[in-house]
Amino acid sequence: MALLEVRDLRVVFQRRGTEPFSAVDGVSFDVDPGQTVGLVGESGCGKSVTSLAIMGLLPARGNKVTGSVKFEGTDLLTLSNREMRDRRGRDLGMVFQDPLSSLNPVIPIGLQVTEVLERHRDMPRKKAMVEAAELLDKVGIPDPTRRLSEYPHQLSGGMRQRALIAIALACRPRLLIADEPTTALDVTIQAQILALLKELVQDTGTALIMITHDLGVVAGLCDEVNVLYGGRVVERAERHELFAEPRHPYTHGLLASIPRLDAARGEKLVPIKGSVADNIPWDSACAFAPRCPNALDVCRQVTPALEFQGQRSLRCHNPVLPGTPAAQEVPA
Amino acid sequence: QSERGGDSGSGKTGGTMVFGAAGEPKNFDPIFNDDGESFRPIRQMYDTLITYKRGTADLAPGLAEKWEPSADGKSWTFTLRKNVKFHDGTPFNAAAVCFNFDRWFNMKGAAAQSQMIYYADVFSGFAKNEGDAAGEPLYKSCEAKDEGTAVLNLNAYKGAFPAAFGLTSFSISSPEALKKYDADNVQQSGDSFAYPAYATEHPTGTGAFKLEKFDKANKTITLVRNDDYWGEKAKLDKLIFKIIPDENARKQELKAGTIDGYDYPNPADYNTLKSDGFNVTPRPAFNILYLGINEANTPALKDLRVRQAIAYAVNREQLVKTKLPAGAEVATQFIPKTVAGYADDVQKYPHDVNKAKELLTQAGATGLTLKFYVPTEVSRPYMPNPTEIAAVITDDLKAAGINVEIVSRPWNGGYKDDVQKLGKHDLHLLGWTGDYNDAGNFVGTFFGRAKAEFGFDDKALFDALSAADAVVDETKHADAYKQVNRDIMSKYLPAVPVSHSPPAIVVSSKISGLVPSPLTDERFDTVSKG
Amino acid sequence: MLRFIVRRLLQAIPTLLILSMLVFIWLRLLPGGPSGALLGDKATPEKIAALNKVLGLDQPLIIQYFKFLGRILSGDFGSSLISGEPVMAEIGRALPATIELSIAALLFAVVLGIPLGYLAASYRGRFLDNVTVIGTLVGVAVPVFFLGILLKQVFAQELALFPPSGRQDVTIDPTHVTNFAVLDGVLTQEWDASADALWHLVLPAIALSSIPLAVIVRITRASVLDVLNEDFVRTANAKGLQATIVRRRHVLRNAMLPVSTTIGLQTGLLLGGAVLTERVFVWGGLGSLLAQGIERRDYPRLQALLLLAAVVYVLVNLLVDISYAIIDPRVRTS
Amino acid sequence: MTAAVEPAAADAPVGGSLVSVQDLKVHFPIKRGLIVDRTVGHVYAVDGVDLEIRRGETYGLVGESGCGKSTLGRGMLRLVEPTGGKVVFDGTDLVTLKGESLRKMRRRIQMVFQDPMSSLDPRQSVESILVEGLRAHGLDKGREATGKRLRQLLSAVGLPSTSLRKYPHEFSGGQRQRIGIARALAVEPDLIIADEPVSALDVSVQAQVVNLLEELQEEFGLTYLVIAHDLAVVRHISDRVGVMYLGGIVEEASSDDLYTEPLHPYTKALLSAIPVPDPEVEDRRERILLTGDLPSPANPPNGCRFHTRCPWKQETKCATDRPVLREVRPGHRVACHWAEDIEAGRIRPHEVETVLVEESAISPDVSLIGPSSVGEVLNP
Amino acid sequence: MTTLLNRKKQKVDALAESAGTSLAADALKRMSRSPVAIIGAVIVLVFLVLSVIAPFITPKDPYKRYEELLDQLRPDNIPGPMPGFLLGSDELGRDFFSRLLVGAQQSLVVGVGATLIGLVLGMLIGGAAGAFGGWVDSWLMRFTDIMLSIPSLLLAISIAALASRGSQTTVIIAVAVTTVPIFARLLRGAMLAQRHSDHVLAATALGVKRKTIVFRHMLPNSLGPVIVQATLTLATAIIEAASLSFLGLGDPDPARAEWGLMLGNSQRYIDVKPELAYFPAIAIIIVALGFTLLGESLREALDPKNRR
Ligand SMILES: Nc1ncnc2c1ncn2[C@@H]1O[C@H](COP(=O)(O)OP(=O)(O)OP(=O)(O)O)[C@@H](O)[C@H]1O
Ligand SMILES: Nc1ncnc2c1ncn2[C@@H]1O[C@H](COP(=O)(O)OP(=O)(O)OP(=O)(O)O)[C@@H](O)[C@H]1O
Ligand SMILES: [Mg+2]
Ligand SMILES: [Mg+2]
Ligand code: NI
Repeated sequence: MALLEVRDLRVVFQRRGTEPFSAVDGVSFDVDPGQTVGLVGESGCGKSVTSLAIMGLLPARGNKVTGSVKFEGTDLLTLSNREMRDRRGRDLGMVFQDPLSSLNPVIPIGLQVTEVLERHRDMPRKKAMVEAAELLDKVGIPDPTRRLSEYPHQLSGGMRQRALIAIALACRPRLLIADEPTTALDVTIQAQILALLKELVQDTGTALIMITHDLGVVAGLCDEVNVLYGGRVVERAERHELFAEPRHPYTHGLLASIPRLDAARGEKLVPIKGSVADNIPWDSACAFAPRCPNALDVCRQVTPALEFQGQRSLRCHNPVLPGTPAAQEVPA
Repeated sequence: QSERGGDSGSGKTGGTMVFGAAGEPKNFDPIFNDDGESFRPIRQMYDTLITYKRGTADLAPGLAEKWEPSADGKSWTFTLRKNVKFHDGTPFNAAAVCFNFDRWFNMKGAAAQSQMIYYADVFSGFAKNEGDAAGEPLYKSCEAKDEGTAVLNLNAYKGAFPAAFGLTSFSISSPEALKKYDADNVQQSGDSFAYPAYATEHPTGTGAFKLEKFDKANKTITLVRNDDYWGEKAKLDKLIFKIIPDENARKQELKAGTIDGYDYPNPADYNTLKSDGFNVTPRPAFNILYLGINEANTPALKDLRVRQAIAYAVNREQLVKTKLPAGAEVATQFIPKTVAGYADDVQKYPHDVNKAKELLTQAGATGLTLKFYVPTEVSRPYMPNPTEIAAVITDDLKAAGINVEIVSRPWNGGYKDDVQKLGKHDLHLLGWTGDYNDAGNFVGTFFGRAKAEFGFDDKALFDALSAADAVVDETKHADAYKQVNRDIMSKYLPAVPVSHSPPAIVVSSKISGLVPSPLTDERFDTVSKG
Repeated sequence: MLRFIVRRLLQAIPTLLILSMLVFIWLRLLPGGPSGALLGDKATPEKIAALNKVLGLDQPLIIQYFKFLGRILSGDFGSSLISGEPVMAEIGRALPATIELSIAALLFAVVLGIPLGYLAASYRGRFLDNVTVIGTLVGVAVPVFFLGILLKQVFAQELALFPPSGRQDVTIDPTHVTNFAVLDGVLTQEWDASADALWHLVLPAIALSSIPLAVIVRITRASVLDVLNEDFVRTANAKGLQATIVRRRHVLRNAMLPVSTTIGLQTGLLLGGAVLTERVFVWGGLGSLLAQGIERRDYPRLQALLLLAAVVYVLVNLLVDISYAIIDPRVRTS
Repeated sequence: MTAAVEPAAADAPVGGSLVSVQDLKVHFPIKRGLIVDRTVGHVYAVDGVDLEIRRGETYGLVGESGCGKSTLGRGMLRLVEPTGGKVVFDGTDLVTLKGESLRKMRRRIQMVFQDPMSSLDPRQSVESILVEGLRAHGLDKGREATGKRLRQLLSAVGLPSTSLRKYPHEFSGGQRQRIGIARALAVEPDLIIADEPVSALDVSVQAQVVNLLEELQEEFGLTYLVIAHDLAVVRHISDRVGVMYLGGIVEEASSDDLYTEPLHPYTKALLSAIPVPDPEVEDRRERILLTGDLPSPANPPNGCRFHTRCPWKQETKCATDRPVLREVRPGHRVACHWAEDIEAGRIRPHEVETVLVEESAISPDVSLIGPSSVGEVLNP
Repeated sequence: MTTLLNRKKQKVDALAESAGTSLAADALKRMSRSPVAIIGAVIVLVFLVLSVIAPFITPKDPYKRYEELLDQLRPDNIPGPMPGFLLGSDELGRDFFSRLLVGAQQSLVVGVGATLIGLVLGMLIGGAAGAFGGWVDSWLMRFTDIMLSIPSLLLAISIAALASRGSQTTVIIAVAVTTVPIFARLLRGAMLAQRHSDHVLAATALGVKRKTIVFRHMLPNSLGPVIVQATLTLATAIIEAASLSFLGLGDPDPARAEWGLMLGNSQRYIDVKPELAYFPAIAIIIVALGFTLLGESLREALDPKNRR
């Protein structure tokens, strides 16, 4: 049994006076201990909502979550608020994207680290402080004891993100969700943080869900990659396989539209036409059909199912054939 | 003997009365004051040589049992009451009286002189006029003939006497206390005055009450009974004046029982107060409200017919009935009935729109537009609510075909300047409360000389008034003024007398013995609370 | 911090100087004047002119101003034209009254306002929230004086639960130490005086607190809602912290930033409301001094009062900033 | 692939210098003080930059956040006032221009901004956004001509002509960026400075815009200065690339040179840090992980600005002398004392002690003035 | 890869999804869904309509003193409802009901007048400060600081009291002056923010003239908060005018029917006929509430945070 089994997770947002909107539309995936699973996709495809649903952190009202999220066999969605609070921080850790806004600006870093230790590991404040200093040291913050009494704004972006990681890892959670942990950081800092995450996962055996829209990050970090489009997984594969042979036209298009450092210069980028705004609902069609170069008539009439093809899952009527270069010119 | 305590016997002795005052006293030295709020506590602590019969403006013996003018009226002999002591225990005698007169006359310092409004007015000037205080002094000398006889010598006769000797400003202070507390030392600090300890903390008179303290934080003036009072002792142990500037609040405090009475209840509340069991007592009206006319700016107003038209146009009967307190009367002339010199047979101007229109047409003054200056932020005994009165008058004038442009000015914020100094107006509202029973105090003040307020310069009228004032014999004095009043109403009509309104005083049913005075000269020694 | 305080105080000086000049000139350019008021009913133009001369009011404005400035710099604000008392003594007596009233009103507003605002935010969009929001809007729309009159009419006149006006009953003969009536009672152990003063304080404080209460409720609500949407609250929840800790440590503390500013500003504005409340409840504070001063053109008093208002404004702003720095470390370090 | 971006096969007139930036400095004063604000220091946002852009080429500028790229771009346009240096555009020093002549000159240099939404006035329709520039430079020649020109512009950037009546918020991010580009094109500029033109866009849309920029260059013979922190994009689009670090250019070379043979340690680190969407590459890659963070531009380190984080830092020179940009190879300039030694492998990288970076040290005086009016209080 | 800020992007996309023509239309649509806005709008609308048609629908002449009423009018007795006079007499024997109706118009004049004057002056100051910046800005802000340092009612009181003539104009000016610094600061803040915004930079880079930038870009985009403030100021202006009247500093013209004035004048008769105070007070409260509700919902609608 996997550590985390997400099955048919659906999140529907419904506000007064607006159409219900499925941000996550039946997502299923597994995470094993020690495994790093990537969730990638364009902005708005439901990555964050998925992670928040797992953590039970979606806004209290205005949404409906269905499906199941089994963590070691317990369905997290059925737990009460209080039971969830016991698990969060202890079993489930999360690192958010923007390191400045994710830390409380008016409380010293120390307290923000120790409060989770006090909460879940029943440590007295003194002992927690020592532990916190060790944690900060572990994530590579120099002079940790001094930093404990400082406030978030006194740290640089990279440090803040490290502090957040330290908080998330304080109780050695078995599952860590990192929701775009490096988007607000510079490349050189990003590299530091990614290296850190990788190292920590390897050392502690924590399962990691890495959420990002940066395929490069995924390529370096994840064991398995889920590509999301419009709230559904459209392709899942082991990373080598996925990058070597993207089968879904969306994955394919995504890879083709990114300028690559390692590619020869002069290759023209092949954008996916249109934008996310052109999505259609998954109800009775493929949501990607309007933008898909491979779209057939059936794509606009039948919702494709997620089919398992060995190690890979694919949701497409007309997948890209293996070996097809990303060469179709798109009309301007 | 004394007239005091006429209705004594009723009510218990002792207790504390709390009276709601409308404003703070400036200080407690009688000579430096001129306003009712200051005078109210002063009157309880001081006596004057001559006083007024309770409830009237008639003269009565005060510290002087008798007073006698010389034949030319230039010298007054006072026979003083015996065994009278000031609050500080020093004796009251002729020397003390003369000390007071001398003090006033010799007052030094422009600051001090500028504060002695009534003295400067009545006695015209000082030994050495400082600042701009001008005038030939009336005072010549004061002789203490013996312990009990003081003779005051004047440089000229003045019709205001003897009534003016009753003015509260001329209360007699203890010479010792005056000296001890540096009473004359009025300091000017910046653009304001600082009064000496005598005026602020140690007023020392002969009155039925003594000052205990003035709690400025809680705005209360506490007086206690003077057990050495020469007359009948006060019945109350304590008399507290609580300063409540807001009229409505005074009413509510009375209703809540936290005060026992207050001055100048709003005429609108008479009814409710009465039905709540309070005694609302109007004072005899001793004032006059007039609609002033300035002849200087609009030529048409120089025409008597136009002024008469205005008089006919104003429905004074209705105004008095609907807007002025019960007991108010339409004024037929510029002095109240009780003042010697009042003439019954003056020309009257009953409400008559047609006549007004007719007169206007005759004068060729149709389509006249007049600037009507109205004071705001003020309430006077003779005009409880000037803007409402102005509204009614405006309406009436319009009905007679006179256009009116209301110009309102705050009382202290330009109204008096504009009207009295600059004469910017055509019409205005003003009035007067008499200081003492003398026609000259009314008409003489109004029309005795050329003023920007009325904008006319009629030597005949001025002469007539000063001649009347100069008549020494009482009856002839009164007759002279009667004639002047007749002339004013028929020949001059420099303004339209509107009304005499009785300002009232209200007390709870527990209070008895308070006699309202037309001069607002109430003395609380007869009051008892039961 | 000290540097900052000194800096702010120094910065206020030119503002106050300019203000003093404006106030001075403006008062004197306006018609009417203290002389007329001083002389009362019997004033004649001649007497007024004479008094003006005595008072030096006939001198050129510039000379008057420099004299005035000289006096002020030597700490002399002059004496009131009305009472003859040094203005500073008057203010020394009236200020505690106003402060007492303001503190009571503010306490009432804060103690009631913050929990109410928090409650409304937590029940966002529900009945309680709607009632609170509409209630606060009404609170702002009711003129203070009318509320005061209404309170008096109902609680003092009809129900006779509270005294209608004043600070203390006349039967109480309190000893004045600080002129804070409640405090003085405690200091001198005249407990009845204290109790009576408190009793008198209730209605005016409620009337005066209506606007600050409404504003504090609304700001608290908005601020809490804002903070609830902040990422760090999500982080706190992701840590699994108890709801109470999240609420207290993370939400409320951050939400207090704008609230503290508001409280400070409302303190500054209370002076305006106090004029009305003091009028209605005959409260012998700055408002009464001001009203009377205006009516009688009491220059020295008005000058001192307006300068005082400006000083209060500066101080209140300073306090706000300091409180800000206490709550928010980001401000502290700069 | 288009010819314009491949200088080898250049058919566009790549030629003489169009802009030459000489020792450009933009320092922002940090003000603080009692009563009167004194300048207590400066943010050395751009501190002595030399660069030359040739006619028809695309010059890419990369560097981490805060290193001064945008400020350099803005300084060139005089949107911020340069503290010193020269910007010689087509023979005229822009820094000396004033008033009307500056305004006229602006026609020839245009800017495309990072955030496509905020750079468009939300209250103006696309039409008035586009016409504005024409009008400002007297290019508005009658209704008809202008209408035609607008449609031309729109079709050049791939928008339907119905867009004219619409407002910016009715477009998607990519479309808005196209409007921004059309606005720049409208006045027929010679040089377009594109400040992070794609960083706010989704990857798929990013490709569209990148392609568009390339096509336009080809069509109109434009010269670009493209600012971006995404090295892959910069490499793709540029002929030559400059790498900025803390207010100065540390390396400049042709696009291919730079990526194949980075000489400056910082460039090396930067290149090795970029994640590549290819697991094979990622697995093989050896990273040069820098320690520590970017020092504050208000308090830049002495000597070589990079020495605090440089794994190749040497005992001498690095901490004391600021290296100048020197031509190590034809067309390849680098500001490192030891570039040759590093390249030859004479110097090995070593551990770097992390230096604390105080973020707050540079924060400009936080305004302590709260809301100061009833309105502001009543209306939070 | 791109280190773009996710948030910004989300906002951008959310906007791309929303359809509509202009921002104003957008805001209106959102307001039409809010019950608070609708209540506010209805109140304000009724008030506006009333203030226009009131003079034509009054059952009696609001300025005439009627004999029927005068017959019973005494200082301590003001006639209550009687045939033809729905609410009876006012303190001078005029038809109270008609005056209440007409009062809407005068109250509007006071509210709008004060707000307009404050708005114009405030915008001149704030606009100049925001457009020029630099020393102009610092001096103008010093000036508004001084104005702000006196509590608004205090300022209004002193102006009203010390102004030479008591009149409606004085009241309007007194109230207006207190709003000047608010508008000035608001506009200045918004304009300064605009100064550094990308679209202003873009216009500068285009070589658009400074004047055009100020008037076509900075000003229109800064007006949102000012409009909101204006709505709220309308409410406070009416209340403050009433406060001045209460303090006896209002417009003394007894003929004029204005709610604040009526409320102020009625204080003398609070025991005789409390309706004289209650009705105008309630009218003021309702109208102030209406404007406040409208302003608040307008603010919410214009707030980009609430868009979606
Ligand atoms: N609280 C909410 N209420 C309504 N809609 C929401 C809410 N949160 C998210 N959504 C919508 O759900 C969709 C998915 O959002 P999500 O945040 O999961 O995207 P994402 O994949 O994380 O994108 P990004 O890369 O921009 O972070 C979006 O269209 C978003 O607008
Ligand atoms: N107006 C200004 N006042 C003060 N400092 C400024 C100003 N503008 C920019 N800076 C500072 O100058 C430095 C360089 O800023 P700049 O915007 O040019 O960086 P950048 O390279 O464009 O960064 P990014 O990639 O984040 O856009 C930064 O430290 C920034 O804080
Ligand atoms: Mg996300
Ligand atoms: Mg930038
Ligand atoms: Ni190309």
